[in-house]
Amino acid sequence: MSHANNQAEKIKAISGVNPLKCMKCGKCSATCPAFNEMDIKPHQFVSYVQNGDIEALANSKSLWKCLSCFACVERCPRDVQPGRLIDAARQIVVRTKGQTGLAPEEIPELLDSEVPQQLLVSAFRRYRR
Amino acid sequence: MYKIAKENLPALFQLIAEDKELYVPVNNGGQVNFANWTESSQVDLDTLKSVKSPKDAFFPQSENLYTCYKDGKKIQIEPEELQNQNFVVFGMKACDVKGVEVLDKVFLVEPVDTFYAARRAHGTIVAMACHEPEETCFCKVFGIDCANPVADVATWMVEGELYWKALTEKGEALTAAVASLLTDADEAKVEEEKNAIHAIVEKLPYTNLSLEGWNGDVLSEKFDSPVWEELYKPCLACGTCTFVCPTCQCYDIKDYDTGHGIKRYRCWDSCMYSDFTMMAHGNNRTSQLQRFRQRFMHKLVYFPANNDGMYSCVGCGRCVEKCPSSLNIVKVIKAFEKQGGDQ
Amino acid sequence: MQRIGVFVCHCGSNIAATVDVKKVVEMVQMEPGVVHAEDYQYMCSEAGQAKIAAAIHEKNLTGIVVCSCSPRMHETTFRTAAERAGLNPYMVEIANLREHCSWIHKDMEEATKKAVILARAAIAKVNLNTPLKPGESLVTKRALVIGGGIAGIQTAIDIADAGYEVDIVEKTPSIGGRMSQLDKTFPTLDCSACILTPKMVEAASHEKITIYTYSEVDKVSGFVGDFTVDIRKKARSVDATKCTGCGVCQEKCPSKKAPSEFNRGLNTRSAIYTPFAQAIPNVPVIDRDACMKFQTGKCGVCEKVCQAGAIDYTQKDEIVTQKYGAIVVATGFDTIKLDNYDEYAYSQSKDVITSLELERIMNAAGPTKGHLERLSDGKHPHEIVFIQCVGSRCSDDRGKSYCSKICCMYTAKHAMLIRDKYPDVNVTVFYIDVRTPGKNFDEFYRRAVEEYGVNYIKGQVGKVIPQPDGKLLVQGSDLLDNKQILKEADMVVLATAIEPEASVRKIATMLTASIDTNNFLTEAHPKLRPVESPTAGVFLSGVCQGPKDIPETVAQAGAAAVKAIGLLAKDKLMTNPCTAKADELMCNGCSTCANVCPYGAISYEEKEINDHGIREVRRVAVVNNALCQGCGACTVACPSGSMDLQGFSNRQIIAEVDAICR
Amino acid sequence: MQELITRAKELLENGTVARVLGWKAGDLPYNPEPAYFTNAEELKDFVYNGFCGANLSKYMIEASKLEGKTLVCLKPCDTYSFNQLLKEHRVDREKAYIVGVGCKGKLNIEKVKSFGIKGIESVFGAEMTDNADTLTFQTIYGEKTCSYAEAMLERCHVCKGKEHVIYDELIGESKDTKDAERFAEVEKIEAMSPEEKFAFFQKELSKCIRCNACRNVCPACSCRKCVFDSTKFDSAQKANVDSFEEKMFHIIRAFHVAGRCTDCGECSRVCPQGIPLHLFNRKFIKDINELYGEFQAGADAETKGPLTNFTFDDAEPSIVANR
Amino acid sequence: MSIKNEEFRPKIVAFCCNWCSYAGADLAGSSRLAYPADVKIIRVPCSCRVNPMFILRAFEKGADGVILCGCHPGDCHYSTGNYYARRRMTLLFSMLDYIGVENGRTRVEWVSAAEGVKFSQTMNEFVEKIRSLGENVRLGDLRCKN
Repeated sequence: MSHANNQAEKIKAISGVNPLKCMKCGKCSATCPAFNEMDIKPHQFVSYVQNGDIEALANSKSLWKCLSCFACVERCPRDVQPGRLIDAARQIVVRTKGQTGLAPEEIPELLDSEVPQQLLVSAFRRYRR
Repeated sequence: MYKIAKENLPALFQLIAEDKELYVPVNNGGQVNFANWTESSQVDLDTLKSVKSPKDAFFPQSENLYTCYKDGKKIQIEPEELQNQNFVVFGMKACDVKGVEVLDKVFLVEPVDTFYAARRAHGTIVAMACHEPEETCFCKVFGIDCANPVADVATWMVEGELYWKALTEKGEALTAAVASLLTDADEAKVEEEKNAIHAIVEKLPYTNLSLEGWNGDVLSEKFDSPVWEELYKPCLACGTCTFVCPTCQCYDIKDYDTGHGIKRYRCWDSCMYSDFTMMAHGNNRTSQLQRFRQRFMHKLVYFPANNDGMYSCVGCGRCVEKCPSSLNIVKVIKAFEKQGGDQ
Repeated sequence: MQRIGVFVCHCGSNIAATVDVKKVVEMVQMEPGVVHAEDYQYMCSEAGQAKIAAAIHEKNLTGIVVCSCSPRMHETTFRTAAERAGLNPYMVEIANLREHCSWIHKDMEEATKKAVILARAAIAKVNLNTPLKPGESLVTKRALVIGGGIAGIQTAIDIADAGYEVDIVEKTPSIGGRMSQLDKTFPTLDCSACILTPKMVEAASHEKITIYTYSEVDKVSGFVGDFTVDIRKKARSVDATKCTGCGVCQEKCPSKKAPSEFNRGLNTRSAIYTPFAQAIPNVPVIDRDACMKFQTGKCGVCEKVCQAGAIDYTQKDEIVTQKYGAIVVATGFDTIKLDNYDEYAYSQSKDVITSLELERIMNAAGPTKGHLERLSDGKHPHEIVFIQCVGSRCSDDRGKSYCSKICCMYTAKHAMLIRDKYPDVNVTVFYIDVRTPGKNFDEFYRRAVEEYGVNYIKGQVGKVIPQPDGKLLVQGSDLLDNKQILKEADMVVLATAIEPEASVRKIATMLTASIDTNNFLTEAHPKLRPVESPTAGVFLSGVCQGPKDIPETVAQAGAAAVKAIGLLAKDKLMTNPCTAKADELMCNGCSTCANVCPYGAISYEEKEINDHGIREVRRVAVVNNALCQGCGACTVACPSGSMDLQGFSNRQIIAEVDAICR
Repeated sequence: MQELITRAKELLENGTVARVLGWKAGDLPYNPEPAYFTNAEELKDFVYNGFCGANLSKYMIEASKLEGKTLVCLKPCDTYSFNQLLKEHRVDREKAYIVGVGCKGKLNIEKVKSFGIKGIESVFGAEMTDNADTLTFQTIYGEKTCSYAEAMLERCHVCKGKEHVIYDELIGESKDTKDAERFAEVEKIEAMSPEEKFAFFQKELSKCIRCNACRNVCPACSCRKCVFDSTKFDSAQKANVDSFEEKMFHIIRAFHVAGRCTDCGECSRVCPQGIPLHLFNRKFIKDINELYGEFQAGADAETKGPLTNFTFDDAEPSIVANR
Repeated sequence: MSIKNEEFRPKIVAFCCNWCSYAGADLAGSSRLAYPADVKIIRVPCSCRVNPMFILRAFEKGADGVILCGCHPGDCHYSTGNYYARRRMTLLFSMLDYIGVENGRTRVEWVSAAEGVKFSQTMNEFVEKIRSLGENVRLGDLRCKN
């Protein structure tokens, strides 16, 4: 329990989001382009963090389905910004997994000039920190 | 006549301070003023004039007179102790010494000011000749010889050596007390120094200022002169001139509530201030013109009228240097001279 | 020197159990000025008060200190007691030995010591007290109501019925306000016009009410009971005394392209117009920006067709100056701009509308003559989606942080009316919460769901996407089903947040009435004085104070009227004597004090001053005692210390400080 | 200067002004005094040179009470003080004919003397037309020189610029003499430990003789009766009896002029004990600039001063401990 | 709880505005929320009534700490008083810091009429702070010391 609390605190600290501000309007889920791919929906993310159930979040598909388009961040009327919470949860997972990802110098040769910049940025958001 | 090398002065001060309080010109934050000597004091004998005159040594800017406090329902009064320790003021200039003489005329006549008298009795003045008088000096106008200070001890700084000559009994006593540090000297060098100083004094711009027409007889003529109307205008009504002056002697008496008693103290006052001599009915000088006139009439007319012609200005020139509006007693004297000439 | 009596209260054991009251009595007797000291069980009791009165008489007391409970509790009690005994009530000071001492300390010695110090501070203060007398000011028996909506109308009628003159200032050409734009009202569904119009007529025909429409408040000076107000009557270009209201001018006016404000810009009106048929007064105005005569100099049709010769192109703004005793602000609301809510496609599609626009569409006098149709193509809609909380309850800077309060109910009303009139239309409401506190409100909402089959979905809409075929694709979430919903709609109605009418800022500044961060006027107290502004003599009616529905608005309008009547009923006002006072001899006339005065109580006079024999004319500060509330901001702003506060003077406070630090 | 005198004569003759407020040559080469001139004859004593540091704006309080207009010579920095006085209704714009005089930095005779230059008989290089980088002094003790810039008043090193913010006409060229950071000294103190700060001010303030020159010269300290002279706060003092009193006096004085002080530097110029009094005022100016937005008192005569103004989200006082 | 003689007992002056903080102190009292007796409260109509001279005066006469309590910004009974007080105190405290007076001898706290707990807590904290700073020697008049 205390571990879970700890994790939740971390997420709050990383994201700078106070999940208690959520009024449960569901606009995040309403606006999410990846909604149907997600097992835990964006609005549920908020209550998971509120309730400290980080384990479930960490193991969810949603974590990796979020496109980091930040539509929810943009439209959230309460500044709760589920996108940031998801982002923070990812970081926690990535951090605990250790440094198995790409080294920065390996990236340039893997790049395709056709790939839009935005995709790259969101890929970074999702997978490395 | 004795002498002591300049580098031995700290030892001299040390010796004097063993059983006496010692006041010397000290540089504190870039300004030289007389202050209690301690080993860490930055003594400055080269600066001609301290900002404030050394009159504080005898007539401090503020001093407690007595304390009263409540003891149950009774009120107890505890007078402040009078000066009972000997002290030495070292490095006063001829004008400042003369300034003390002016204060004596005020405080030592009946009723004697016991606080002042006690300090005078316990104080020994070691005066120093002015090595390089400045353009603001005009002591000669008041018959003061800055090369020949008249005090308990007179000293001259010549070529790194301080020549020392006791002039009074008190001076002899002090000389005896520090004799171990003094060596005999001849007066030739000092005479040379005096001549050099006199030569400089002759070149000073104010040296030949004339006091003609200033004495007690001209009271109403001066008082009613239209010249004041023009003179006072730039005056800011601050008290700088009075507070740096070696002869200004006015004070106010005030009470301070410490929460567990009342301290009655006196502090310098300035006739330039609007609340000077404020009484229940108000003030008898309501305009700055009147206040401004008061200061100079006092120094040049009222005081000499009551003190056998002794002016209460000694020509130290501090007010000339420090007035924020560049007003001063010299300008006043000159303005009247000019007016007289014009008529 | 004062002759001070000190009265130490035991407050039963409340004080006496922790503070050695006998010791306090003994100690305070040593204090300067104290000629009498005693203790008693309950000083506030009749017997206790009698003791105080007796001591005042016997010892010729000029000041008293009561060491008891908080002055917030019994200061008035003891002041009154002193006054009855012939002592000026402001010669009483309280040392708070209960709340600030005995109740928070346990150690008797320590508490007693502190009690003595608190008593000393009060004694030190009372030594410097001076008798104070409340001032008096006359009350002008006339009220001004700013805003002619239902709030303003109701307040005006209530005040007028009590027998006082009332002026209504309304900036649009007609009274009626927002309510006149509504079609039906919840929860009874009666027709808005049917209940409002009689009120408008009543106000217009009331002998005590004067209505200034197309007018604005230009300047306010003065203070409670004695305001002077400049009202700017904007040039109507129509002589109201001649106009018969026949309407021919409006018919004949060739310029009909100006958007109709009354219909929220959904259609147009003529350049000479009355906003709506039942307008009061039924006198048109010429919109000079839209009028060809004013813009090009060529036209003059209205003048030609007017039988009454009422058209006057040369009319100018006119300033009416009037005195008032009370001012009621009833400036109402508007809907917020939706520029920040691109996701709802309001600016992209004509078929995304606000609820207020829907009101006009539903209204028989509206742009569609009451037919529910899409504004883009005039087609009958089959699927309508309502989105709640658009711009309300937002903590970001796009919208408003508060709940607009009325949306849940009017949306239920709209849904119900549509389902009732057009059973073929499906109505879906996306909501976050449905808030229905109010008499018969929840029942009303439940009827919408249960009887009219309105589909309520808990979840917010993320975006509205206009489709090439003219449909609107609504993407929302259904939180209960945990689904994202995509719904094709023909119309989308946004429950747009309401905000105070923009003009209220200027009015608040003129009145020196405070305003909160959302531009709602602040109450004097949020619970106990909800219809008064902190500025004396200014009252709040309707939505200018906070979101409200019609019944609440009318209730508050009545309450504001009662408060205003209460004020107007007085001939004179007693003013708090603890006001600021400038020492003329020392005043620099620098205006610093006036700059910080929240009440505009300080003005300047050129006055001949005799300063110890020097006579000269000086600019000096003068405090209006009726306006000054005694905060003391000016006293600290004043560098010379010329401005002081009676009852809390510099020397009094310093005496307290000294006594405490002793 | 000649242009100034010619113009003054003209304005006196054609009746535009009733008097001229400027500087009169002193009896030493460096002590001109503020003076009124009412005719061409008197104007022969008019002088305007590097030693005319006095800010004449405060004299306009009294001059505003006189019949007719007063021609007042104001340097660029003096005009700020005039504006501030105007804002506070202490001077009458209608009674002033402001000639904005050029300024190339004003000299501090104390500074000159601190270079060991004494017995001064005459000075070269201080006239406006001299344009000299070096001052040459003929003294009883021989010819001495010093750099003009080094002999300038502290305020000229942080010059506010050549612009006159209010005037009727301009005469003479100005030079921006700024060669130091305005807040450098304040920052230096801010960086000290509390003990060092305390020691610094204790040392400086211990010199104070309560002559009130700083207060009486200050254009912002224009109160008819100062709180330290009145009974309003039981705070009247005439001399520093205890080290607390000079602190009380200087803190409160600085506080009373906070947001009104134009940083004209007169307090430091006139202090007979050379106390850098501007450090108090400038600290407030710096704080005001940092906390409430840049503010220059006297830049105009309308803007609300920072202490008679506020915003809803001003810094809390606790910011002092957390900075 | 008896007082040890050698323990440093600071003198603390608390200025409280009549409408919020004084009432908050009353609430602390009626809720029996203890704070040290070193704190003595002076009632002022509004925090904006507190002149910097009062604060310096308190120090002059021997206070070791001075705290000013007023309504929360936005809640001022006189609508704007505490905004002025906030600026004045910020500048004054900054000046005290600048001349070397220990940080923490002065404080401003906004306490509403409902915040009895906050009042008590604030006073406890403040007294603790002043005790840790010790006697005020930098800003007092020596004549007032016993």
